[in-house]
Amino acid sequence: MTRILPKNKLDDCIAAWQKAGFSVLAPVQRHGMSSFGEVQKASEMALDLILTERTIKDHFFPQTEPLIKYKISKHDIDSETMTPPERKRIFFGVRPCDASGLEIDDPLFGWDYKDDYWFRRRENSVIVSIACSEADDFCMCTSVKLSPDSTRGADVMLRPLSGGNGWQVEAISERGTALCDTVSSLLQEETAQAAPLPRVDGKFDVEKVMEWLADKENFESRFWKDISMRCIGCGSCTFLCPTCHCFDIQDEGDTYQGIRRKNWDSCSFALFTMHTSGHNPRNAQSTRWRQRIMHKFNYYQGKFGVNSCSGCGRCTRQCPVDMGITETLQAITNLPR
Amino acid sequence: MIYTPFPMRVVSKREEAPGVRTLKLEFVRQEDHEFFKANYRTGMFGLYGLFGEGESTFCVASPETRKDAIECTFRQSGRVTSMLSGVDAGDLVTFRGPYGNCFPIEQFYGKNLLFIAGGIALPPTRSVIWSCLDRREKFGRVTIVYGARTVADLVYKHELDDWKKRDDVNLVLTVDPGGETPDWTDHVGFVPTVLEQAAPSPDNTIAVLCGPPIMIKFTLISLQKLGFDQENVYTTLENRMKCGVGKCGRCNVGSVYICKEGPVFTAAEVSRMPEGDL
Amino acid sequence: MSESFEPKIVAFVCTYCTYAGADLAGTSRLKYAPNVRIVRLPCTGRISPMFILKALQKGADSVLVSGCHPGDCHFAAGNYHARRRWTVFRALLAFTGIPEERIRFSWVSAAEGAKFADLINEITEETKKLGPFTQYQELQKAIETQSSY
Amino acid sequence: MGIQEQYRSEAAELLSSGEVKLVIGFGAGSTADRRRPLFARTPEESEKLVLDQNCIANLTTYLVAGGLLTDGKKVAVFLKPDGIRSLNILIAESQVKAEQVVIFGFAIENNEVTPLEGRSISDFAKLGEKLRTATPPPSVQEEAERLEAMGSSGRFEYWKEQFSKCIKCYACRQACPMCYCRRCIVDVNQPQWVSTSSHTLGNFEWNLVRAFHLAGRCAACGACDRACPVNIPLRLINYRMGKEVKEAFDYFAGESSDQNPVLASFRQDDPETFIL
Repeated sequence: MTRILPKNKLDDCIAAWQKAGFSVLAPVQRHGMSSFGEVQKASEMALDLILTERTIKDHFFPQTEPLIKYKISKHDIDSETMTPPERKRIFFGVRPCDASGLEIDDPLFGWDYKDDYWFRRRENSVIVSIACSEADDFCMCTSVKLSPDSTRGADVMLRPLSGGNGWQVEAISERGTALCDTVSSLLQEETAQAAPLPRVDGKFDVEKVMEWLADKENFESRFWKDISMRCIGCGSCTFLCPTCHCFDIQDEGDTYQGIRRKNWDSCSFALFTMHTSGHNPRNAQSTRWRQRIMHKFNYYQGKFGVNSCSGCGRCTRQCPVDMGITETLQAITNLPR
Repeated sequence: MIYTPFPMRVVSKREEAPGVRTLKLEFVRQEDHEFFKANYRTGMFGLYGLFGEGESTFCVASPETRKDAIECTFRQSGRVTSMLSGVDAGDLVTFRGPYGNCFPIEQFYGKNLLFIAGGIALPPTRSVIWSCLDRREKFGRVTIVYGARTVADLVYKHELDDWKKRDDVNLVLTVDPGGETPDWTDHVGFVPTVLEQAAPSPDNTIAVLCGPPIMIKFTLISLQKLGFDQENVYTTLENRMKCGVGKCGRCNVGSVYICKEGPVFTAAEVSRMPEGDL
Repeated sequence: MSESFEPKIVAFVCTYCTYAGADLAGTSRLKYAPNVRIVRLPCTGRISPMFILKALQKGADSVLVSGCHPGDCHFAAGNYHARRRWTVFRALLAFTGIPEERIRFSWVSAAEGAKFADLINEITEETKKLGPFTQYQELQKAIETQSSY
Repeated sequence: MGIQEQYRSEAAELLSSGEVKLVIGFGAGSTADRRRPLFARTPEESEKLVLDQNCIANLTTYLVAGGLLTDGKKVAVFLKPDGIRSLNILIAESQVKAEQVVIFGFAIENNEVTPLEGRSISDFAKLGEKLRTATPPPSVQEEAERLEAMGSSGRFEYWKEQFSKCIKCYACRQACPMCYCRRCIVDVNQPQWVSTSSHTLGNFEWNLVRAFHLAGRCAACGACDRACPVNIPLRLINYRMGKEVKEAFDYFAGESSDQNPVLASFRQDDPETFIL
């Protein structure tokens, strides 16, 4: 016997959660793009998508976020720190890769100095993951030691039933248990089989990759130039990545007032590391690609004990020149040793 | 909150060299000052800014022995430093920090000190120099080798005069060939060359080296020739920064975040970093 | 539209013709609507489309761009180049939904003080009829609040 | 011999004779129907060149990137008609020297790849004339007409929704062969003309500036549109700009390599119906 959430009870669930003060966000297809958006009804959800084009990272680390509002006069600064709204949110139908992405970024934003903009949103959010029932050519969660039903980062895990008319419910965290309690009357105890998980073939050997990356000799390897030659240096792989977290801080306004904002930035951009003097430590696109790979599979591991990749495959899926982490790591795996 | 800076009032502004200025800043709010006093150690850096322009990273040029105000020295080059150059006494600017690690000055007690600086990199060195000179009795011989492109480019000229007069400090000044004026009586030549001529003994000596990358590169070779161990040579690294607290992802050299694990490193630590990322 | 709405109009003008024309309007004691703010530039060829966008963002309800008549440009061909640019830029604004009625272009020579005064009056009247340009202003307002995320 | 084999062997010859230093073509991609840019530097590498109906990218982007042609040596490149148009524009704007580029021309019609005759840009003069009269893709034309019919506030709402998606990754700029500026206006910060933040207002700014800078310079290759990770229909704006310069100035970008760029030239009798 397992607890089941029947599909036809989803509307009631949403209503119950909203009554409990939550906003419900789910995969939606709007204005020609799939992302997480607020929904009122189950029919608005696009739960059949393998993966939304945008990640849920957007809702924890927005692409542009006001930090400080200021007014300037000659001898006075009037500034006001802006904080994210304390809004209780449920993310329903998150794929396991996206959910892991959040947990991967937690230590970074909490490292010594706590980034409240991130954590305030994290603390007020409940992640309800749904295990995948389909994968595409770009999915690679299994290669980074995750799986189509990994519970990492999830508060509640839903596993689709083989009939397709509901989900098995498993509360993972305390927050998840509490959430399930709010809709306990809608859940049913049944014996129902979960649908089989999709097969996601291993694409590279991450241990081998990490070993190769850790070898200092390889930092200046010709490999980096060859693999990244066609990179055009757009930031789409970083901006669509569920774990990429780099940002810029910019003041925007006129002579008298404005807002200091935290905006997404990307290690793919030449300007990212450019000194005022013109010196740029990462002057070539190949060095920037190396930074991205090294950061995800070497530096991050060294600092926080986890690789900064959850295997969603968006970097390859959306790349205008068909690059991405998969190809590079595959190539590293296959390098002669 | 994490990215909210302290308001600071400009006490004074000093022209150091063409395009180079020093600002002396005092805290507007007592609690900010207390925070700074409790946390600042020589070597740390801060983000100095102006609302409407942004923030720029440079060291705190004043030593931990003088925490009544913050001094910072910068060259006018980008958007923020250009606007900072325009402020006057009484104006308000912002400061975020102090961030980063520091010089382990207690470990220098009882040792001889060799300071080597080039051009605009005197300020970070100067903060260590004063940290030591203010506790002069704790250290052995103090040698300062400072060079700039031209006589005009030497910064902190009044302090150079002070140090020159002191008999417990050996000041070696130099300018690059062609940078001397008719009345220049000190050395002419590049810092590594002058350093080798001065030949300070590496015995029981700590070297603190700051300067542009090319100067650091050649001075390290000279120090090696003189017999200095890389573990006894300290230097500071600088990279573009936005957050200063290890989040924004741009300042790392290899796996090392300059903003958190730096900016102070021993030459040995620097040599372990990938050169292609510096 | 309520009577009290006083539109803000930004005029980007070249110094040699239209600015002189505006000057003439003033010295001739011609009365025209006080709603216009004049920004003087060396030549219409210098007027970047960015200026127009910024003016709209910062609260202009209409923008006027004005320079020398064809053939009269102080720099020989600045206004010819500008004319092509405006043609294209106007089409772009129209296509992206920024009402083209709010962006006006004119030739006003140094001798046409009366034309300048009439033009400003006319634009002011028409902008009053159009009402405030709220679309951009709302976007500006939206960025000043914490995102709903 | 099919066109793929023919071009492979020609590429190998050019490389082995030293006539060109590099062949920019297509290779197999990460899935069966994806093709990725391939750089062949040796005759052996040219064996990996693929040419089929999936080779849709415009490879002229690489000609202006990273000082590739600054050494004066020749490069061969696989180009569709839109690529040839962009090459014409780049030559007209003095960004590329015609003699440095060897063209492997091909066209894709009804999933068939056919070769285009000629190896030097001067061989394609007739193609420009043909393209000028070709009808734009009906889907683009119809969608643009639908927008035109909407009225200005409807259009504003439409673009507001579209631009609100923009994340300022600048993939549109990076993918575009015409965006070769060493420092793009959005990267200039003294003064900061275009806001770096990707809120809707800033996105309006960026997308309008981008479209304006490409007016009369766009070869309609669709690279920006395909590159956009958030599916903003940039093709519509580009189409509208192309239509404007054609109607107003009888100008078709990339028709030949000796055109005067439309916004850097003028005629005394240019239309000015809208000027008071």
